[in-house]
Amino acid sequence: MIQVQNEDFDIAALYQALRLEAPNAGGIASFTGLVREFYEPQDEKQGDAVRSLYLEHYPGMTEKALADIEAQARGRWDVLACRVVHRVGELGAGEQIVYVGVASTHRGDAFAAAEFIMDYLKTRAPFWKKQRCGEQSEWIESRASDEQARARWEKAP
Amino acid sequence: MIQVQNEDFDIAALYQALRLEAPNAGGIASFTGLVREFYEPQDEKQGDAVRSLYLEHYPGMTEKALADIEAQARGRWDVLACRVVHRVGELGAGEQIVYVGVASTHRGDAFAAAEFIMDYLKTRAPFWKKQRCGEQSEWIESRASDEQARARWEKAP
Amino acid sequence: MLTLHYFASLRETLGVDQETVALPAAGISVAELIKHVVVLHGASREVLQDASRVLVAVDQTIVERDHVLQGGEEIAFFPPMTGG
Amino acid sequence: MLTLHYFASLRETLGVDQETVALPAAGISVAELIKHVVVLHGASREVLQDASRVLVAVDQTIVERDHVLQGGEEIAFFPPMTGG
Repeated sequence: MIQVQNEDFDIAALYQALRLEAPNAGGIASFTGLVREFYEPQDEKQGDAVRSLYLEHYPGMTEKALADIEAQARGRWDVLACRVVHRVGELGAGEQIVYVGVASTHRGDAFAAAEFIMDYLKTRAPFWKKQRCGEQSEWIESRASDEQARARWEKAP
Repeated sequence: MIQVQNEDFDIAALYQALRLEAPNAGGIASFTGLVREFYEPQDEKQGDAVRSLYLEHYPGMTEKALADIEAQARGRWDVLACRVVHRVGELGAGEQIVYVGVASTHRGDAFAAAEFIMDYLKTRAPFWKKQRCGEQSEWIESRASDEQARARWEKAP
Repeated sequence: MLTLHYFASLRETLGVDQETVALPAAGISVAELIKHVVVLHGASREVLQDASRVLVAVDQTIVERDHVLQGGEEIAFFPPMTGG
Repeated sequence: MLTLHYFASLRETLGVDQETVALPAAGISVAELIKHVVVLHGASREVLQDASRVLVAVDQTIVERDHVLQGGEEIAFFPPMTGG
């Protein structure tokens, strides 16, 4: 199940929904992405202003891309239940951005499917982050390491 | 931080503790192990009795082994904060057994450290499960797949 | 007609989020469409030709520059994604 | 003296969770201790010799059968772990 929303989300409610939907799960792996409180070293010139993020997306395509990523994960691993929530709009420092939770019979499948979904979501779902630092704001550049993280799943069995 | 206890645990409280301890985390990966509601195919002969588990451990060594596993994970990956909770004693079907949560700057590190801790915990921390099915009860046999899951970390960079 | 959408930094650079163009001819490729759009809407659109920095989606699916258009599609241009 | 602890299926099979034995000699190995325990406490303890099914911890750290004992250690015998 996929949700794209501005509102914050409750990981406990998402987790309980996975338990209810998959009563025979052996485990649930999850990941939550957060807006960092402090800057990367290269941002230090911008002083100690609290960072916030603006998240833009492509309505319609976003849901399609996420559904496709979830379907790929279900095709590769034993996925009993799955939840993906991604926020858009203005997010403050320390806020939650994204949740991925996967319930599976086996923990290896739960971990792999959750990490696969995150790695594809980062590079294949149409979200873009703009970082605000005090008066300045700039679009965040995509990172080669994210594309590498995604590409390694093409080789894996 | 490591806890071994009979009482159930609250994943939302554990997650919030990780967020507080690591305000600059980019993400938190977690895994919860659950007592399955239904039987494996090979158990079907035992009918539809609800399964429960009895978890025995080796007090003292358990905490030492888990602390050592956490220290290994901290040595290999960027771990900003970590929580491990493992329950012992009688657990009913569907109940939570174990929680591992890792906050990191990078999601790849959070996933790897959490899965590493689970794979070592399964094979190197002194816990033993006894399965009760109605009148019968038997000690669960260790699985070669768990040892294989652990051994692959010896090769990884 | 084709609807063109622009997102994120590309939207801001070009100062437009959406526009419509007549399909010059059925069966043209995305690359040919881009050349057409550059002529039609000005040199600012040349940025669209940089395949390493501009992704193209047709009807909400990412395509290569040789993807063939029939008319009526929703075309979107955007930088590499940075969500999650 | 050595304190011997038995856990899980091993505890149930042997019907004992803890016992003490005098160290036969300083510098003996875990394997030699096991032989001594089998003589002292009966043939039921022979199961301890199966290194593929019985792990040994000395002072709460897993060791190999050739680990050397000095006396005063806490020794534990148990099957492969199945937690998590």
